[in-house]
Amino acid sequence: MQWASWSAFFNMGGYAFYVWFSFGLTALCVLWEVYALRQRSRDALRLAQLLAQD
Amino acid sequence: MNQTWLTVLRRDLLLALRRRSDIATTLFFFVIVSSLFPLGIGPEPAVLSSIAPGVLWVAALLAGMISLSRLFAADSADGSLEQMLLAPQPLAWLVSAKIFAHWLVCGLPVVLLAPLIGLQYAMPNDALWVLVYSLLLGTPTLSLIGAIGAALTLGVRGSGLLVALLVLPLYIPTLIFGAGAVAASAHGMSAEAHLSLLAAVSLLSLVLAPLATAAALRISVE
Amino acid sequence: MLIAQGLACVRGDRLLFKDLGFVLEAGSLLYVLGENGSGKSSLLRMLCGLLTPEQGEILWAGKSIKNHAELYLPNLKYLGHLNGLKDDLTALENLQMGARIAGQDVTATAALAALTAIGIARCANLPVRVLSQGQKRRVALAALWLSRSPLWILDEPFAALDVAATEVLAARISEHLAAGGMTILTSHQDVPIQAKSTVTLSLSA
Amino acid sequence: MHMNWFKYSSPQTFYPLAGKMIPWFFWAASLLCAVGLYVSFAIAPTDFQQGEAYRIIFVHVPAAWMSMFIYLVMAGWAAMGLALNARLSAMMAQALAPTGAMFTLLALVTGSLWGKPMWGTWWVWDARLTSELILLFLYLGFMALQSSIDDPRRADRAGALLALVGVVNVPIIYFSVKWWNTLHQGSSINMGVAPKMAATMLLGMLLMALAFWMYSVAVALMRVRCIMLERERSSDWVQSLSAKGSK
Repeated sequence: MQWASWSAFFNMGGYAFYVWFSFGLTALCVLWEVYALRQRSRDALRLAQLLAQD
Repeated sequence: MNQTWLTVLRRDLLLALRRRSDIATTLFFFVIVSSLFPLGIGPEPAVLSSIAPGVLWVAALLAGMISLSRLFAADSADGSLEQMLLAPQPLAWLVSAKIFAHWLVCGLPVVLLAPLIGLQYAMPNDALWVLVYSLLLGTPTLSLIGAIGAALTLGVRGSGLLVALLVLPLYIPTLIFGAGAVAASAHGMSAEAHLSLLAAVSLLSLVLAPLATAAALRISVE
Repeated sequence: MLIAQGLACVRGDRLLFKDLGFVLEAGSLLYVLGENGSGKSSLLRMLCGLLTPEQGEILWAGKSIKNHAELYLPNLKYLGHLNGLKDDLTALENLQMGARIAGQDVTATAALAALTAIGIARCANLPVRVLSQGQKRRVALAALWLSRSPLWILDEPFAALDVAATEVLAARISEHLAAGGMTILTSHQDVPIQAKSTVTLSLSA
Repeated sequence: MHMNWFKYSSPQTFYPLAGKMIPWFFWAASLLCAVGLYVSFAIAPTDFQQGEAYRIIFVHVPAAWMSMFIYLVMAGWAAMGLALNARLSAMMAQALAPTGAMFTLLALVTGSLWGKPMWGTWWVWDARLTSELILLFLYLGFMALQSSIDDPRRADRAGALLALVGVVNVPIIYFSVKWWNTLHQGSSINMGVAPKMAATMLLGMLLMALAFWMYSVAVALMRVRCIMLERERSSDWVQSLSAKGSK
């Protein structure tokens, strides 16, 4: 194990902002993309349904 | 075969001659863009001569680009594009005549005018010659690659801006080698390596771009 | 001989037609009828190879026109609803250059004769820009007097023509058919064309 | 074999198949990501020169790899779509582009977040970052072209052609940017990975890259399903699908 304590881990040797921002942003993008695609699929099905009712 | 090629070339040149204002617009755009930089940066000759290669090349690139939308748009609107697609000759061959005409009308004048603008930028004499060589080798590539973009965006909404987005990234190697040649010569180094790479890019696009443009036109008229 | 088999055409979301087929032999005329939007123009463009059919194939002399365009295109003369004329060129220049791009060398005398035949010789040296719609159409149609292609595909050739010009054109098409040519055309009006055999194809919207 | 391919290349058979595959790819991605993160943070040693900041490479490098890899795969699907006139191939190419663009953007942002503590500037015009920037332009051009053409068939074919033109140009662009970079000494900072890299560091990067790969496949399948639904909204199979969903 590289880290003496959790706080040392979160501190990242003083580069916490850069490291966690990178990983956080990546996670955010990934989650957002999955969410947006679910939404898009739902919208597409809903639209198909509306068209069917005509 | 050559007869048809020459006819396409002659027709496009004749049309350009009857609409001289179009040529003037491209040239004027080139002149005005390259004159804006000294106004924005300041008139110090040392600064100007160091940015000159890049500025002149970017200006030439943009001037070539704004005229791209005319390459096939009129032909598509009046139906002569359809006729060209149905000609017995290979489309890529006819397209190369149109691209050559475009270069003669929009590229060559810029090449000839560039050294004059270079003088305004306090460029050394040797570098001015290299500027002309590099533009002579590089501007055909701009027309060739640009033709692909023009054909892909034919009749698409917002095609003027779209063509810039498609084509400008593909212009980067030409820009790097072209401006690099002039900069090398301005620093007293040999521009030969740059110019050979520029020629290599031009040759490659000369072979591939008409084929890609022809394919893009076929897709666009469907 | 032109053969179409099982053609289907889709534009956007709409299926315009399917299972369309015909055989066109030397000397025969194919009339394509149908309302606006029924796919007449699409069918003609498909027969030229400008549009790829969703299904089916088109054969010229037994060979697919898609794979053997170099055999097919020299035999084809197409006139769409666009005239294919350059506004800044004169009628004569348009005609000559158009023919040359289609692979045919045409002298100024021959081009002038074609313009005379359809009655528009006096506009020969005017830029097409100043001509009326009907006059432009006639300049484009004059190319038929120069064409040596056996297959003509004409989209509404009679639109915007006066009675005299209509007659002249119909006579020219009859002459072409009599000489063993083939013609495919769409038209809104009845035109007196003499043909060995006439096939009518109706597209429903 | 031949028939099989045509069977799965029709949207209504591919749609449920993709639906079944997606969870598996997501599970693989999560698992690889978990192991990868453990290796990157718990096992990989601190770098002598860069301290802990170097750990950014565990997202930066895999994202950069994926951005280029996805472009290649996209061009491959595009070529297949053009050659075989297969709708599914073109849809796959279209489905990959946004994910590729996202990874390109991530590679750029994380690269700049890495550069700031190391060289004190947010942006260096080094060969890698500059090429990534140009790659982003290529992705954006592809997406812009596809979205501005209304007819889906034309959009597919035009996009495919552009992807092919792009893929021919990518090596030339990369070479020219490298050349340009070595000539201009002023900005000769090389952001390449340190030559003496511990094996665990490499392992971490590989695991993360694999995780991104699996994720990309899953997301591309999700997106291709959306595209199918949108394009074939009036077809029978979408109608019955949406009717089933509403019950």
